[in-house]
Amino acid sequence: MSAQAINGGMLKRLFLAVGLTVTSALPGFAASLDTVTERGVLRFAVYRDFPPFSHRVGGSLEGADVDLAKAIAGKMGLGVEFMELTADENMDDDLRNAVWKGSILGGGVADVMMHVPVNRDFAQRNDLVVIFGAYQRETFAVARDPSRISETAGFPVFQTEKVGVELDTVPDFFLSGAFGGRLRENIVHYGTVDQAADGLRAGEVAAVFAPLSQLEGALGPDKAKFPIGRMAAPNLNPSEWKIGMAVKQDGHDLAYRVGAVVTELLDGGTVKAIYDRHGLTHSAPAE
Amino acid sequence: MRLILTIVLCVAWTLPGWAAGPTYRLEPRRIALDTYVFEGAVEHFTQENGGNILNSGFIVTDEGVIVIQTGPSLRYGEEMRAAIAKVTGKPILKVFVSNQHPDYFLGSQAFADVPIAALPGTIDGIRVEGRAVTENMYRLVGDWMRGTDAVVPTEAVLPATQVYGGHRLRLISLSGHTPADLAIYDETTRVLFAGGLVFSDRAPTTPHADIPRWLESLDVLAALDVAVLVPNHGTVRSDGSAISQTRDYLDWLTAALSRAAEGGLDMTEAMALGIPPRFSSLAVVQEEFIRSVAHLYPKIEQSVLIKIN
Amino acid sequence: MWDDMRAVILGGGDVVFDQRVRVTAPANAEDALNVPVMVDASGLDAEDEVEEIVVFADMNPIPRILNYRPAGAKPLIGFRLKLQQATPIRAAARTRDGVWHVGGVFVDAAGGGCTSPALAHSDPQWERHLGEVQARAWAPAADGGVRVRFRVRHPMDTGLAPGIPAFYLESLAVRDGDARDLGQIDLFEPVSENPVFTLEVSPSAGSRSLCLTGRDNNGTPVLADIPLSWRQSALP
Amino acid sequence: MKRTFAKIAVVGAVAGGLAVAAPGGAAQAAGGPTDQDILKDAETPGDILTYGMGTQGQRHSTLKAVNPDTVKKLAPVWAFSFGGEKQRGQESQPIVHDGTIYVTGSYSRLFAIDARTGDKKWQYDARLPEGIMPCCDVVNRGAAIRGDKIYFGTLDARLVALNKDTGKVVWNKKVADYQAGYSMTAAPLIVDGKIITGNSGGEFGVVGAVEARDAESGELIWSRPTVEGNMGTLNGKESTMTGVKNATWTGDLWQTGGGATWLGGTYDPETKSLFFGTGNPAPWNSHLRPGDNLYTSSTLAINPDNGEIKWHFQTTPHDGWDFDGVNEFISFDLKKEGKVIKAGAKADRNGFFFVIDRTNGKLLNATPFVTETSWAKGFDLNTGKPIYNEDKRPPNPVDGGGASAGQGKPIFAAPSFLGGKNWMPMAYSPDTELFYVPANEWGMDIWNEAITYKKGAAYLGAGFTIKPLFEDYIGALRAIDPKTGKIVWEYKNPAPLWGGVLTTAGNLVFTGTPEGYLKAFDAKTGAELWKFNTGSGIVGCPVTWEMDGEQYVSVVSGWGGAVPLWGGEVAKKVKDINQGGMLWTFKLPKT
Repeated sequence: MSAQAINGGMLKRLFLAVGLTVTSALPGFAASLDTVTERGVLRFAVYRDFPPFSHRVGGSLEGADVDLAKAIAGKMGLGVEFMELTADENMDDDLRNAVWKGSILGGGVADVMMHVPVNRDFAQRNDLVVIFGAYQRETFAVARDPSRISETAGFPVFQTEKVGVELDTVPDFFLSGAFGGRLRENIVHYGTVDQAADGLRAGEVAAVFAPLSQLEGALGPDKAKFPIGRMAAPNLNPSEWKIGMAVKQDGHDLAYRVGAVVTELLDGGTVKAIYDRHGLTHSAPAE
Repeated sequence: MRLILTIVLCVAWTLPGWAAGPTYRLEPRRIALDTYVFEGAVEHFTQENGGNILNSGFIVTDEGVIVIQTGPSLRYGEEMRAAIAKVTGKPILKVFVSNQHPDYFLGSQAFADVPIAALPGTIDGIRVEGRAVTENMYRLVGDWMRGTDAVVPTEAVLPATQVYGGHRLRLISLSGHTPADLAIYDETTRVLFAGGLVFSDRAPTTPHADIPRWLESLDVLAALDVAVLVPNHGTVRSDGSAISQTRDYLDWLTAALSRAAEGGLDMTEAMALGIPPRFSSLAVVQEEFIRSVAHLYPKIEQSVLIKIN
Repeated sequence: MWDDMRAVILGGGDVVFDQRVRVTAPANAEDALNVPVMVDASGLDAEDEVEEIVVFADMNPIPRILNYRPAGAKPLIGFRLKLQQATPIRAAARTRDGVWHVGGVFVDAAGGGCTSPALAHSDPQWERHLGEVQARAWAPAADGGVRVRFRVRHPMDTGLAPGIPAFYLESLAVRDGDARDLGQIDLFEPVSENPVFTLEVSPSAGSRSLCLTGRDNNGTPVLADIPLSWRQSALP
Repeated sequence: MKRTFAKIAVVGAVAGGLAVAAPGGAAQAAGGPTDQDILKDAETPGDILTYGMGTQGQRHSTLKAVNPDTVKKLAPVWAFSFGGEKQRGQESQPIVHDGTIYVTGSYSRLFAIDARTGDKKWQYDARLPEGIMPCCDVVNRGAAIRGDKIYFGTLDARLVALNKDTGKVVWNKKVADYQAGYSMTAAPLIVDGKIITGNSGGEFGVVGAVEARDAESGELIWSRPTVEGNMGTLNGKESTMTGVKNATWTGDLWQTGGGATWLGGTYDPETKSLFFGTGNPAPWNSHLRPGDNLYTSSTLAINPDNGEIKWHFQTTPHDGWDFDGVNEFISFDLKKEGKVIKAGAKADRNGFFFVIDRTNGKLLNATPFVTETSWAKGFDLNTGKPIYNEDKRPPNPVDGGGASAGQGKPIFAAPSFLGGKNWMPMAYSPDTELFYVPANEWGMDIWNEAITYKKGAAYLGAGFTIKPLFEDYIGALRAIDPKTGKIVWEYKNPAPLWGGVLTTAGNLVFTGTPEGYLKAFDAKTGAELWKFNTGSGIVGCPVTWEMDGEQYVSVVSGWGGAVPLWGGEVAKKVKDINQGGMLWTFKLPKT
């Protein structure tokens, strides 16, 4: 080992950096299973600043989606790379930015995008991608301050108690319209579920209504103080949805392979273990 | 160093007949029962030595041959295989690669028909950096590399003791010289192939080093009952003295650099520090020390500068 | 080459090669993105005061590296730079009589230092840490100089990598507790990412800290107080 | 030099000693434009100091050398490439001062170019962080100049002041958090030593604001949120509340109500009013926010000294169609029945051309400038309110009727959310007394829905599909008589118009097309007199000025903007247009 090693190290850095630039100049850098295997690295798109699934902790990328991506790549004997994705206006745009065209700002595309809803209408609308590999069933839940809201209370309690929601989400919509709009004055809108959880901790609201995983992630150890449960919500639509992955439309072989790996990881309990590690409830998506 | 290389490279292009290709003239040396080593030069990679600076080896077991490291090039791997065939007619059973540095694995193409085993961290490293490292070897040693491509090991090694034709090989997963360092201890003959962790009469190199972990790995090796120690570079020894020599140097290196940073020295000043006479017998110590400052000082220096805004 | 350099970088003024301007750097750039260099012109001090030191690398695509005006400091500066290829690294120290005293050293490099994007480009976090400072000052040595070292977080993009505009710290200045100017550095693109500097300054006796200010070519300010801890603890 | 003397003469004659007393004496010492120069920009054809060619935004030049008789000979003198790989939408209007053109480019770049030769003097490239997410391409619409500084906004929501001669940064202020979705693409406006900007933000959780900063230091002087209930600031302290809390918003939605002022504003020195348009309210589904939702989708008249709102006019109360009402409000003298009324006009996203008394905000007239305005029958001139077609409001998804559960019934609405007119500024000619409006004919299927997704979580949103109304054209440049609202002439263009308009005393109207042409029309008749293909689509704003006794015309070329990102059916019509990034400059050959 001599002069080579450092050159190797340095070259690696140049190589990676230049690689980024090159991919950014080539928008359609989609990868089939063969090219991914040849390259030896699977590139995942995960959302930027999206706890508890993909977010930076002291500079390093962490979260359930990140760990699941690593587990998938590991199972396939591939290295793993991440592309952090800033959420656009909606997921149709995110699919474009992540896997089939790339952002107008450059950065190229990823092989696989995490955290994509698996839904027939959504998939039909986005015919430039393949959506597959559901790994989680997401539902809505209520985290409550037990001193203000009892375990048995239903949504009518928000005629007198304040409830936090993330702006413009289904919980917001549901509560704004429920009971003839009678809850509307008690809805407190937050920019994110994390901020709503802070509002719950600070006593600004007596409860937060949000997707279960995001609630669990936002409350962390405070789950003990603010129990999370379901409230009967007729007409809540959707009340649950599946989360999976997406690849570019010409990557069917990659989707099959990754899909098979995800099934193995689900059956072997790896996905549940990852969710447990992040303090999240894993609900296997029923077929 | 690189200046010299560049000159040599220019000369090489003008030599007629060079393209016919040089030879490493590999001669196996028997160091213990069934156990052979190809000893490399105690030098940097050069056009003259063709990258042959490593101690590779093999063990002839009843079932077949276990190869340890495949050398810096396809040519090396092929010559190695031919030299093994002269010693024994037994088939090659398996190849072990100890870390991701190029002289350990670039001969693997010659063994493409057998399982090539390495630690998962080594496999990752070769996968990510293999191509760039190979290209760089072409720059450094030139025509010796003809036809060489990086081969990613095909089998992940787990720490375990495995029996191959009467030899009990203990596969030890360590790290510190690189992110994954495989040491192989033959319990049957008490021969230790130390991988990249032990340097004998040669200054250690540090480009991928994590020295605290390296020192812990040396503790593990020191606890073994070793009859013959095959270091990655330098003299094969019949005791563990190379381990303590490597440790002594790494201890001094980290202490000296921490002291330098604590005393406010600039990197150039740290590079000018005196090396204690007890290390003067180590080959290429002056060059390696300066390189180590470049590798290690930025991080050490950061640890003594206080965040103030 | 030298004549061109001289005209462009030093402009007018007499130029002499002078061994008292000592430039120290390793003969080989182990990491072409971080080649350590120290310039020490204090050998000239006995004769004449050094007003400015200009550091440049003849063969770099951007030859200018930095200018240092040590108004209240020893004419000494340590830092790191990016090299594109093997090149002389020179320092010219201008004494009060207007004469440039030039010293230098040859550094071999593998290439790639300047046109590769700074590593920060692959770190999506660079913007959040921009302008952060780590620093320390050491109690005066026998000659009374206070050694100070500081590191400023900055990508120092050269603008030579495709798609990434030049983005670099362009000035840093150290003042003492009386707001007296001790040293000013003009930086150019080849200074390394997250640069680290070594200076030897002479703050006033009452100074309890040094003030580091600066900014980059996009106008982002740098501001940090470097405590002179031995003086702070000595005071009630 | 000649121009400078002319300027001094003008200032001396018109403003007397005022310029000396104005703030920014230092700026004058540095030789650049003064506050007085900026206010008089429309009268001085030797320079272009403001976005809008005058703070009122009329985009009218007094130059006559290029006219219907001579325009056929108009030819390029030079073209300047913005270079690099960053050839995206170029929506900029050049600034011209003292022989230098300052023009902004995509990806937050600013170029200083020698107006005579096309040589680059300097270039500034903002280093943009990863993770910015501008909604509608990486555009910039122009710079502002005052004293020795040139100013522009960046995609990471910063305002940058550069030395106009060297391009060195003087200061750089973060005006909003790009990580919360803010960016800055509009040209800043300078009034009395203050640099006045709006904000642009993502659709979620943002409140619009107008802000004034000291042009020398960049320090904030006042801010005025555009949604009722939010507090303004003045000199670092809270000033007054915008509107009355909860008067037209329920619950706490006023905290996140939208109303972004992303297109900047104009200024009328006669009434001393800033005019800023405000964006649509959030959330999209109007059924969740009963009430007028003031002051979204409105025009606000603001006192430049303290940021107080003088009056407002809401062009789309209770917006349910994403009719982002940011369009420019242009001051002009309305000569009607022998009287001169201080009026202003706005061609709104919602398809109506409004004429408003700019002294008090009273509606004088509102007429459609596109063929279909399905959402309203018209406006009641007494109340200033629209007469809605309630069946054309996208229904509440709770009532069902959509393609799947949770989806509201789709309806067809026109104009589309891209607007009868989008950002591209119209022009007014005091000679013809006509407005020239770059309009587009398109509608949309729109529905509210629960199951759209954001970050993989289920969100409430709206779905759109844009549809051209006619086979043969989308874009239409229309000359509108503000006295009657009648369309006097129109030019139809196959692709949607997305660039600004210029008019001159030489009886010409200039505008660019996505097909790449810069075109000149007879201002009175609409006859097309001249065209030149610039090689990429034009979505910038043409300007004209005089130098060395000759009249010059400049325009940036470079296809992009929101259409190719959003357009649905429309995008198919424009998908073959090549990208670019050039500043073209034309003049007549010397005789």
